[in-house]
Amino acid sequence: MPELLDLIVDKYNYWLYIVLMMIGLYAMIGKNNLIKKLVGMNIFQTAIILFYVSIGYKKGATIPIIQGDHGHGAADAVIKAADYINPLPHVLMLTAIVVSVATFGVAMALCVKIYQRYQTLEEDELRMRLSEK
Amino acid sequence: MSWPIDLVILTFVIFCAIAAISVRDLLGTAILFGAYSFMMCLLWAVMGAVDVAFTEASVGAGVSTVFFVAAVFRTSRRTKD
Amino acid sequence: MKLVGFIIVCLTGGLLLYGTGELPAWGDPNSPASTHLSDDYITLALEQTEAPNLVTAVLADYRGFDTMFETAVVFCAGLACFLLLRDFRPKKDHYYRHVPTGVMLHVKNEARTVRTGREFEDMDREWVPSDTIIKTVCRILIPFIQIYALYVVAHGDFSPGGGFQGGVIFGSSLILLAISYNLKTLVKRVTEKFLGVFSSLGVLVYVGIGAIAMALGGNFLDYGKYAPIFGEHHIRALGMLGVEIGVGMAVTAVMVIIYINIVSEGRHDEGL
Amino acid sequence: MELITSIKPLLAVLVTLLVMPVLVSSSNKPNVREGWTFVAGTIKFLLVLSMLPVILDGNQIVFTLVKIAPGADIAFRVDPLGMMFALVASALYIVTSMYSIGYMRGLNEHGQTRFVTFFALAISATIGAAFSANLLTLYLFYEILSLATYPLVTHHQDANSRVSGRRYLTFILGTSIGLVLPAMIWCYHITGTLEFSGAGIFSGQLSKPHATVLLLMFVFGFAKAGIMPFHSWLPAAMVAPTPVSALLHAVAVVKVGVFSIVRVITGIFGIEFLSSFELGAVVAGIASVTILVSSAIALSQDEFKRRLAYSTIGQLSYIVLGAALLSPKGVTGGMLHIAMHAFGKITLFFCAGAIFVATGRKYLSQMVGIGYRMPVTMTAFLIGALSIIGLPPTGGFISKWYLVLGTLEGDQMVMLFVLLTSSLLNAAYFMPIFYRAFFCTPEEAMFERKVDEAPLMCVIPLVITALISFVLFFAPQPFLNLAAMAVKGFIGG
Amino acid sequence: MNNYPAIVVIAPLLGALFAGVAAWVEDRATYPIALASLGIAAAAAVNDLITVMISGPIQYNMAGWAPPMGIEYRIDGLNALVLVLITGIAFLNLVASYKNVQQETPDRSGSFYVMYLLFVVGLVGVVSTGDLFNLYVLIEITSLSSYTMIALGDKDRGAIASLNYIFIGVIGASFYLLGVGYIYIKTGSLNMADVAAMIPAMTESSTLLVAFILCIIGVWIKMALFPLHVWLPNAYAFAPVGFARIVAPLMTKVMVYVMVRLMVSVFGYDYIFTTLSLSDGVVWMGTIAILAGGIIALSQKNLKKMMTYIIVCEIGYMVGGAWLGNELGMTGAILHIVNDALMTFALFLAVGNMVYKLDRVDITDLQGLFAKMPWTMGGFVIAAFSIVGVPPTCGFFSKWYLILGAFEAGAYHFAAALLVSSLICAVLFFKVFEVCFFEPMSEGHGHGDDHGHGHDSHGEHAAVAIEEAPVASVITLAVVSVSLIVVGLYSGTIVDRIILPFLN
Repeated sequence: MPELLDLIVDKYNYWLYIVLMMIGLYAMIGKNNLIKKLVGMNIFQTAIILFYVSIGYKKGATIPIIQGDHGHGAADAVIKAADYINPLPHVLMLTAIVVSVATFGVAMALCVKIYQRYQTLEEDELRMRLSEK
Repeated sequence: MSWPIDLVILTFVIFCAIAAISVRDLLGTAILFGAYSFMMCLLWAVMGAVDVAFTEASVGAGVSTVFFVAAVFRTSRRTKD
Repeated sequence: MKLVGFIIVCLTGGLLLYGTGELPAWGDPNSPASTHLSDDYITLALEQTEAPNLVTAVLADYRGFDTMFETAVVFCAGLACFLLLRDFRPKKDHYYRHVPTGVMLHVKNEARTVRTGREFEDMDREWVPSDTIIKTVCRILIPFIQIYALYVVAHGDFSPGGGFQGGVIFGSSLILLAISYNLKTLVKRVTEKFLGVFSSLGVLVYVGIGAIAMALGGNFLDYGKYAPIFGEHHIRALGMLGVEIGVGMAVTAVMVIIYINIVSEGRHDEGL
Repeated sequence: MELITSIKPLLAVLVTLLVMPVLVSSSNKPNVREGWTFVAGTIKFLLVLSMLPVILDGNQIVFTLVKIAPGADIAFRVDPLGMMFALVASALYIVTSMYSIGYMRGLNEHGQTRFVTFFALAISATIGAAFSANLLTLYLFYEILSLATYPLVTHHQDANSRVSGRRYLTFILGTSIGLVLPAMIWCYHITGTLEFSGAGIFSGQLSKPHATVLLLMFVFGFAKAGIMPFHSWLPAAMVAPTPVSALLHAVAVVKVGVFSIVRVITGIFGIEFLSSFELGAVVAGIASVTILVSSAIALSQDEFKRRLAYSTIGQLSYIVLGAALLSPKGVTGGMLHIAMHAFGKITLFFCAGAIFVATGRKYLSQMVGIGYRMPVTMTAFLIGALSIIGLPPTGGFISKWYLVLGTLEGDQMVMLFVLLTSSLLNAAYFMPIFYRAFFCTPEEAMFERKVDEAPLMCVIPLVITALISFVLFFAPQPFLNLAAMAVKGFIGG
Repeated sequence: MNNYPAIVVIAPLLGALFAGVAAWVEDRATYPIALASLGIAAAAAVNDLITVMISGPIQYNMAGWAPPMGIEYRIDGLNALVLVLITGIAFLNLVASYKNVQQETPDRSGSFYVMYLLFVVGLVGVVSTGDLFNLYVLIEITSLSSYTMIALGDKDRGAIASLNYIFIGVIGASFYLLGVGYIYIKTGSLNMADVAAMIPAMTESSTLLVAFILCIIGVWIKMALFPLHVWLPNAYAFAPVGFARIVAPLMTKVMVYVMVRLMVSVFGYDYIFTTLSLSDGVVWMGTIAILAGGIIALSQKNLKKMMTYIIVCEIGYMVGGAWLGNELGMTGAILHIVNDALMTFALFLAVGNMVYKLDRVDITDLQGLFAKMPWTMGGFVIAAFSIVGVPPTCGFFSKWYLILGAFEAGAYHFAAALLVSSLICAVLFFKVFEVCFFEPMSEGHGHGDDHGHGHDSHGEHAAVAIEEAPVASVITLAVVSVSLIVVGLYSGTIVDRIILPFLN
């Protein structure tokens, strides 16, 4: 039992990211409104970002900006790797956020375009309209 | 960082996520989604990912919400689910 | 559909839970992710790139190639919104308001354009009385926001921030202008052509810096090869600043393009 | 035996292929177009002919175009069997080209350019198949031939030809993709080569049940050979204009089918291998059923070309039967029959076409007394028919003689019985035509007039082919030598 | 310093940006810029291929940082081949589609070319890169540009098809990203070679298994493996012609490339086939995809839709072949990437030409097309034969290797599916040919006895005016059709000189 508890406590961030991702995925598949689906998509993507950021976290370390009065290039003090959080996942996630906002923008534009044409964003109504023709 | 803060924010995040996809007013969704993003950004800041948090604050909570509101303004606010 | 969705979600969740069981504990300093590459970056980056913000160092130098494409994605999104929504058909109706009397003019089919100025003002189909407080506050605020955005761009090497964040903030300031006044005000000040060219130019700055490095005899994006021109001192940080500026330009322009196109359905006349 | 590398086989294949663009571009000038066809056909024939001495000297010509995989290149190899087939096909191409001018212009057909172009393509593929050095190359040309003949079969573009074209493709493509291709890949999988060789490519890797299945896949898969039950495309394909039926469905296409089967029996399995498993009897059995059934069906056909088609189905199986006898004389007879049947049957088709051009008649019951009006045509018909039945003084006799010898050599009395019965049947379905043409009083006024033959361009070719059939009785040596050499390669070598 | 690997990617990107400026300043300049940049890229790609063939794989470090710290481009036989393919097809298509673009997006053709170039940049980048995350970013560029382009197509359905594509595409890409995350958490690296070196030590890990499954499923979604194909038919059928012609041949094939790359260069044969022994299941999936794609294609009434289902069917070939777990199957799959790209390109070129003249391409609209557009139909026929697998077109030879591989692996069901799909494709195309060839049905002859001498009605056949598509399109189609045969004849060389050295 304590092992299970350990397992849960050790990795609760990972569990929660899975929950978030499931919420997002469900919204993408199960929701009827296109904009709701988009929100689901965003939640899905942020969940992944949360996962990556969680990977990068290191107990007992600080943000990945080298401290000290370095001014310009005066890194006299030895930099210890254990002191700083892993910067790589952050970099990756910056890119991922940008990608997700770009996708979001395009998807929004598409929603507007679809609404212009069909006056609705409900998927079932759209399907009905399409089969009418 | 202390884990209680982390946990509280996480709870908020999940709450906002569920609320955002279940509210029947899309403008409400937009705002809840902004709140979700902001909570997320806090969470990341707590975890030491300051750059990511900064970006999420400006993008997720900021510009995305504006796009969202703009899109809702041009389409419809009501939804069936 | 909901049931199918639910099953898929459960399957995915189950798969991920299964994979998570064996992950190193959260925040474990000895996990492979925190030791293999990360240590190299942390210990070497400052020395090699002279940028104390490790994220920026990795972002704009070690993995600068990724970031270039990230910028290209943003550019692509802007172009996408333009391509999808832009509606070049001439605007049918124009609305003006005679300021002294409050009489509204509805000009159809562009028979004549009315000079706007002190007497007449542009308006949307429905007139929303302008809110002096909002206008004033925004007018004061916007320059500060923009200065801050520039700071974020320029100071990306040392503190959180960088081209992307700065660009978004700068773009937001312009969007704020459109929201607090109206869309026409923004479109008049920042023309579509300017935005289009500016977004391309932003990415071009980035790619150009890389390509010129190639011409100078290095690999693509190898900022070190600029040393003969700008001097050895902080040459990599300087290169990073250059590309950050490019990113900032592109992102600013694209954010505004996306906003304008979505909010006016591509007609560029009236918005929020 | 020496292997001589020479580009001639490739040139022989390419020459009609290269002329295709010229044909298309001269579509408005029929005479120029026809001229080019002749030039190409003649060059092709001369190229084939120029290789004949080399082959008769006991050598072979090889040429590798490209390498695909080890043991399965696209390569040419001219051996006696291929030489014989190529000689027949390229010679008859010239004759048929002449005939088709008379026929197509006589009927004022549409799409003549398309017709000659695809004809050229088809003959290229035929020569390619004849010169193939391995199964892959053979398959390649086999498929090209199937597809190139489709527009020819459906030339009329009406509902009837659409149905026939569909059946044609279903059978030909269906069997080649569904049976030959997997069989071929199976072979390659087992042996790692597809090269034809006298001793076969299997050396003990194949058990008898597997060998039987594989052999049947090939025999039925090459549906162009018209082995029952995959024969019904051939009568259907008779909707095509007669030159197509004459060259392709009496010579090129169907012969490629039997040629492929002979190749597989002799070059892939090897005669010895098949004898050791006694698999010849299986094929021979199938072939004899086809011979008898098709001859019987032919009796009841009233449409001239359909009767010829069923006759063709039966005659093709002679060749397969000959090869399946697995005895030197039998194989020789089978090979000779490729040539002999070609000249005889093409004459008959030419006659059918000539009658159609001259009178518009397709049904035998409408041709009572036609001999008075078209004596030359009907005389040629007689020679052709005799050749098919296998009576002297025609070439058909020679090949049938060898087939009979083959059955005796192998002590296969059942097959002998089949051959003799079917010869009787052949006579039964051809002789009444001749009889009614000359010895019955015409029922219709149009036959009572004086002699009125089809256009000269139709008549000359059929006279030529009939003469060749006749001459071959007296001078079968070239083909006989080739066949003997081929058999030596398969059995003696 | 050999900069060609970078130039392949940078040239179209720079072209896109200059064209992006030009689209606002001088619209007419965009087309030449696009053409020139793709020409340079193609030349660089050819140069890469030659270098690789002569002196082995090229390694190129972006920004001069050695991997795994920096991003590495590693060009080997497979990349180089696919790069030549992509740049070549993109260039040819641009030549062919000028008129189509003018017809379909007259007021924003400049931006169309920019987007087109970005799409190519993405594809080329995906193929060149040796970094797992870089791959993701580039997949997103391709995806984003294809979302946009597809929405520009059909006025009624384009946008909806595109939005559906976005949802499914994002799920696919995100799965891949998650998979990379799991790899990263286990290995701490993103460089393919670096990861590949570490994987043999951790084959028992459940995390690695999940990473593998996520990556592969993500890629499968992107490549539209049945039953994950639902987005593809609509998306490709409603895309504008100028874009459908490039997205249909290349997008799915590049994703197949990614799959092969992940299998060969990251996870490795041993892990996939020995530790996990997944071969059987996936080959069955490939079999089902082939059959399902073929059968659904048979039931389609619209030519474009039909072609899209053929793509679904062809994906089954490659997935099945790659997962047979032997060298022959993998050779066949890689060869089929090349061949299928070429033949799909030829098909869509032909269909695009038809759309240019006919606007709608339901099968019933194609009557008498052999007479009206002989050259287009000629190309179409060769492409169709290639899909059916008639020698000497290239489709036959990849099928040859695939079936041999299936025999070797004992996957007879897969071999049977390949043959059946050939037959289905034959039926499918001859259904189309019949309409084009026979209708409108000529009357008055061939119906029996009354076949007299009066053949005047034949005169009308000659009178059908030839209405061909633009010359550039027709010439491109001719070039591609000939290349189908040439590539077919030289497939032995391709296998010997490029694919086998890569696999060993």
